[in-house]
Amino acid sequence: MALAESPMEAEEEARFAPLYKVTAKVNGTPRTAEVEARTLLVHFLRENLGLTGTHIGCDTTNCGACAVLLDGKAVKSCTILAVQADGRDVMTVEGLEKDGKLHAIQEGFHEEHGLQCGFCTPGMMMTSVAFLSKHSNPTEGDIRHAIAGNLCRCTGYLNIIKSVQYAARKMRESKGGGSA
Amino acid sequence: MTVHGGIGQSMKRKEDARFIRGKGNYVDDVKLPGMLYLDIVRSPYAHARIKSINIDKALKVPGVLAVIRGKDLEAANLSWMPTLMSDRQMVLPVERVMFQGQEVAAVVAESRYAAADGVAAVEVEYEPLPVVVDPRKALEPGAPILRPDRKEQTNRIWHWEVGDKKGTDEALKDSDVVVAEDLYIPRIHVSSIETCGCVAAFDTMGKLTVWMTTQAPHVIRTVFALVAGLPEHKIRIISPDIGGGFGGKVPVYPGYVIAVVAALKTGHPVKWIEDRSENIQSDSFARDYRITAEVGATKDGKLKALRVKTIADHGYTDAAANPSKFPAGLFHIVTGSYPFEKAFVEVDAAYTNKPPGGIAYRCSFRVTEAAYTIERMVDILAHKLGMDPAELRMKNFIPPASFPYKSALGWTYDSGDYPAALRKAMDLIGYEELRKEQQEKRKRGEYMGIGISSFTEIVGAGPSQTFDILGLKMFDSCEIRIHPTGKAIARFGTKSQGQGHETTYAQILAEELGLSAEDIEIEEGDTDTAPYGLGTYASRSTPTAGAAAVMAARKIREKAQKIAAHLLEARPDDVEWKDHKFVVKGSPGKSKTMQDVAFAAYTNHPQGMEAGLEAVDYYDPPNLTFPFGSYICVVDIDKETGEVKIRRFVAVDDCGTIINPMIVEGQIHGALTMGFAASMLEEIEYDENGNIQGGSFMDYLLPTAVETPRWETAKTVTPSPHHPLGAKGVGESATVGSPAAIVNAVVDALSPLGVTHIDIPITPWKVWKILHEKGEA
Amino acid sequence: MQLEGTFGLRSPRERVFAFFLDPKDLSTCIDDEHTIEVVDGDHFKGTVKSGVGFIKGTFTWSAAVVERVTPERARLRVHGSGMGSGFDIDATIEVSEAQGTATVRWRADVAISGPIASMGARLMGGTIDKKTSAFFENARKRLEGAAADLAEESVRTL
Amino acid sequence: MIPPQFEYYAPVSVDDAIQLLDRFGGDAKVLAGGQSLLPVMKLRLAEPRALVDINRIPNLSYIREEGDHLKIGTLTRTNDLNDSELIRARYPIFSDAASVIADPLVRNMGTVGGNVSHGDPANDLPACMLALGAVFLAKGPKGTRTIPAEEFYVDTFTTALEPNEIMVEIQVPKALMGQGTAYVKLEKRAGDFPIVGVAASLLEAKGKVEGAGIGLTAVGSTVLKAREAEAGLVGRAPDEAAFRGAADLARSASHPVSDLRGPAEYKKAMVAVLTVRALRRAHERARGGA
Repeated sequence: MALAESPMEAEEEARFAPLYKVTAKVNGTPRTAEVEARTLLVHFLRENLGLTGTHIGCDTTNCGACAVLLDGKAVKSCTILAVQADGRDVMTVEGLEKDGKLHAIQEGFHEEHGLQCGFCTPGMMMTSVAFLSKHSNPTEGDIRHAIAGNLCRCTGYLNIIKSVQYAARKMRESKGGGSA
Repeated sequence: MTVHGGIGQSMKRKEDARFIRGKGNYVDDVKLPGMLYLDIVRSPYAHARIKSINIDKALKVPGVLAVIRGKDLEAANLSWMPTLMSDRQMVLPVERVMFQGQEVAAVVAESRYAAADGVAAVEVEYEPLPVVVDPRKALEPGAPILRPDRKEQTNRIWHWEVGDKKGTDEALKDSDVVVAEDLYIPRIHVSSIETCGCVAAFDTMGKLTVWMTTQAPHVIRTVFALVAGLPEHKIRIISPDIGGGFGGKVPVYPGYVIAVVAALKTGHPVKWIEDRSENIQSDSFARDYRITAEVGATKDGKLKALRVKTIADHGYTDAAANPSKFPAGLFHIVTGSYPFEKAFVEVDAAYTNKPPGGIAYRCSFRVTEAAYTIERMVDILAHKLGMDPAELRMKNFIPPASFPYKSALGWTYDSGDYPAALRKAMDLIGYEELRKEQQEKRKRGEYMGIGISSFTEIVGAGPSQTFDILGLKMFDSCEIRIHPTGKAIARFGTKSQGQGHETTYAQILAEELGLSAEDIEIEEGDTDTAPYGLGTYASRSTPTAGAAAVMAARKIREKAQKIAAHLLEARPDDVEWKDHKFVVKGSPGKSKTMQDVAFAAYTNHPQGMEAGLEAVDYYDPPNLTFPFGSYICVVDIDKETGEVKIRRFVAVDDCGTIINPMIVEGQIHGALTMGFAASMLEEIEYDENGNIQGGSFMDYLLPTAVETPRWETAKTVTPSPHHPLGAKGVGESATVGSPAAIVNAVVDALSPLGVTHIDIPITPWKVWKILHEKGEA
Repeated sequence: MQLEGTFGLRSPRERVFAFFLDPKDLSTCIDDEHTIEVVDGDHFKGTVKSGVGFIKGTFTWSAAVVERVTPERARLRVHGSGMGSGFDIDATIEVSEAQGTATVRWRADVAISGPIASMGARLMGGTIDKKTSAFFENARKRLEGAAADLAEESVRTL
Repeated sequence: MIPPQFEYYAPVSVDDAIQLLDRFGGDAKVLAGGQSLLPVMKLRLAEPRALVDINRIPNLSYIREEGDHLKIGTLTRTNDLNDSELIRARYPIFSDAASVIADPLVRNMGTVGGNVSHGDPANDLPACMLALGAVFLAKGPKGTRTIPAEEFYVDTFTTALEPNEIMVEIQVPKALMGQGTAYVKLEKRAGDFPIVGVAASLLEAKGKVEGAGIGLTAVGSTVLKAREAEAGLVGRAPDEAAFRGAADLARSASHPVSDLRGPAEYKKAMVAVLTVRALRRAHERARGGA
């Protein structure tokens, strides 16, 4: 969907075209699909692109199982239309591992037992990644507030917090000291 | 020699590898060629007669292929199905809807979106009928009969009692002190982050495969076979990765059955995935017990008798997930950690216009209700007697020396050391100092409370003499195959939903077989490959399937010993299993590993012996296991707003032998958080018209990381004498034990105002109201 | 939800009573966009577009006069559905007369079922109260406009 | 949950957007952050014929002081308020509020304009706007007009904004020396709708209150301005007695209903408690404290 030209500049009859071509850079690769205007970003990712790591846990933008990064910011992909992502950068859990090397957050969740059923985990990790990009040395309280939009029913959060702390440490080390 | 990943090691989880990469395979990730989508029309009314269902408009929605109604199922005798508790429930209604959110019709379409549009286009005409939401009113004479289809024209589903009624009455009469309290444990919902759903597909040979969010795939297959009249080899249930269960994925929901019918009717695979609001509004609830409890004691605080009367609200049908012989589950563990001489429990179950159920919420069959009741009552008694609640408990605990202990209500507790766990919790939290601080604060008009809960659980169902579900004995199973290279696969009748079975079972087998846990693949959830088992719920996996793993491994060792002897050119009797390998007695240098034996089992086994190295075990536990613990909670109350802040929470758990301490701690954290959730936040209420209040995550509030306390955990280890490893199971202990600790702390804080009880969830306004009425806020 | 109110006006009782059973008159009291169709003397039906702000939908409804004691008392039952939800109103109107003043006592038992009641609970309560009260306030004004007189009025929610 | 079908437009100028809204009469909705709108559509409680997505319109996201005002562009994300040094230093009431709106992910999408113009009495920013005496810049086919916050909130989900108007900017009187502001929210759980929220602004000079603003969240069919409480403070010393007096008046001004977030009686009492707390904090800030 070329947004600028679709509704306003297009011909009258095109305004009611049911399908929109959406092209987004997903995990670094441009991906295109034709979707309805109402198609949710999470369905675009899961059904059109087959990226099923992003989950759906509620309908009301509460649980965060669907969290992805949109232009680097953590958002809930069940409360965003796919057409809104046209021309933008989307990163999902599938984009965390690079060249066979786990992201520090993935390592952290494994090392600190930050997951049990694994269903909230992708969203939880994506939120954490965005958070850590801005806070290299967060306190426990900072982390608790940062993941307040991601619900986990299994872990009681404590090990998730430790996982994020692990990743923060690891990321600071790899940056050679880092900053607070 | 220790093996990698043996028992007691905090081995990192094997299953993490796929989950952290987003490569888990949950039901909604299953995609088949030609797959269609099913969505369900639900009733806005809690009780109504269906006058008509008009599907004309729905069938005109682009992409909609079919609409299924109750009358379509009636023809195939499928409009009703049995519940696990010998009641029956509608798949799709023909005449009446019985609760808000009930399935009314189903739309099959080419996409999720078209199916949703189809649902919106189905027109149903209803005639509202009188709604009964309060089970107490349902049991009153003259109440509308909700289930005229039953022979018994009453809303009383059953009455159940256990114990010595007369003796208890007398003992209460003879008690110096009797305390009584009404406790309501409200309706709550497990709300696993993954909702329920399935994909149903028939192959060209007529075999049905269903990928399903189920904690008990074999039981489901049997139920399907009985309901649909299909032979079991024509049904394959696959429980893929499950995004949390907590009991909510034990029942058979109508959506599963309708999806199968839709697949049959359309000839295409059909996917059905619930929305969150559907999940909360129509899937099984937990709790909803109205309890009146009385405890009698001597004036110096010796417990004598316990009498408990309960009304259980089951909604419109009894679809509880309980062992058949125990309609109120294991609620009669209600004597808890104390040697009552006399006890009596009675439960009346009622129909109401609410969703059916009565499942666990991360607890073994009504054990939370029991633990909460006794631990609240003991505290109420302590306050009445002016005794420290810790002292009262210490004075009364079942003495460690008296295990196995037979309780007044008939259970035989396997092992326990209750004083040790409480003492440890008191030391960790600094109990005596906290009491001093509380004294000081009280002088300043500040409200701080300390609450204890010393609970006893009952899990691991169960001995097949008394435990069955639909007649299926509650054993569980393990089947092991060791490959020639010494790697192995083991399959189980249970199904992990996050508990980490792929790791802990591998650890048990690593220990028993001397293989690296990394080399043992664990598989569950596929009825075509896994041995029959009853599934994972009620903390039964370790007590039953974990034991089956040990027994199957030992069967393998028996055969392996003969092969090892053959390899070592020794008599089998001269070979022993020592330090995870076979050693010739007295010649430690002469040994063979399990890998050596495995290779020989396929290449060089003794003449006359069958090839291969495999075993299967169906383990029927001799008794249940009785994990226990002592929790202490410290709260501070904001006098102006009534907000309760949990300052500290120490949990000392004893689940017997621990297989993986990291996983056990994780289970305790999670279960504590669900206990906290039920104590402080969660409740499903209904208005007078039967409208659910809190039917989505906007209103049904799961705790976030912000308010969840920073749990402090510790352990004591009292092995179970009858489990081959001494393990007891731990997944649910903390959900069972923690609510009483929290409520006891809040009531303790407010006790100077004469408060004896506050029902959960403890909202700020309940606390404020008390403070306000006493002129404190 | 039970709502009730009383108001008085200087108007013949018969006229006031007739007003509440005349679909054309009733129609003028409904603020929301609606249609009304007479099935027979005691049955009406139609549609109404209603809601709170942008949270709104079209409901189909039918009404039946289930009790009629001219000119004292009438009872209407209204059943409607829309937005996947339903509403049921059981309304009683009693008209009494003393010294040339007609007094209208109304009671309405309003039951909402379905998603708008379960999901919208946070916002619905006040709306039902407001809409019901507005209806009777409109009725009062209409009647008053005709009679150009007014006594007192009170509305309360039980 | 799947939203119903709608027509979708992503204009690149405010004028185009207005033209579209005009064309659809009341049947189109502006899509800004969508964090309140889309869930309601997914529940099929709202079925607008068209959505006019204004996210592609440039230059609608900014926070700056200009002339006598703090100006906030309508598309400014609520999290931008948290990240803004200017807001933290001079308008801490917005930091207070923005840090308790839903959760961080929602705040990355949700916009200030959306929060302010949605008309939900439980939204947090409107009370702040009332307390501060903000005005809203609305643009429609007939041009731009300003609407004072106190005239903006008509009823639940109903504002003074015409269906063919877009709120383009929020203008807040520039923070003054001696002014302190705060927002306090009581919630059942982090990120939930408030039980009660209170926004307060105090302008103090020579030990007296020269100006006061109090806005109340979630205690009426709209957000409420506690006018009598404000008036009662002016001319008095900013002390506990004055705050408690104002709190009583604020309580009287509130009309909460009983619901899942507490009985009306409790909410009314909390209006008073939170008013005192908000005033205390505003007072500390007026004196230069954090």
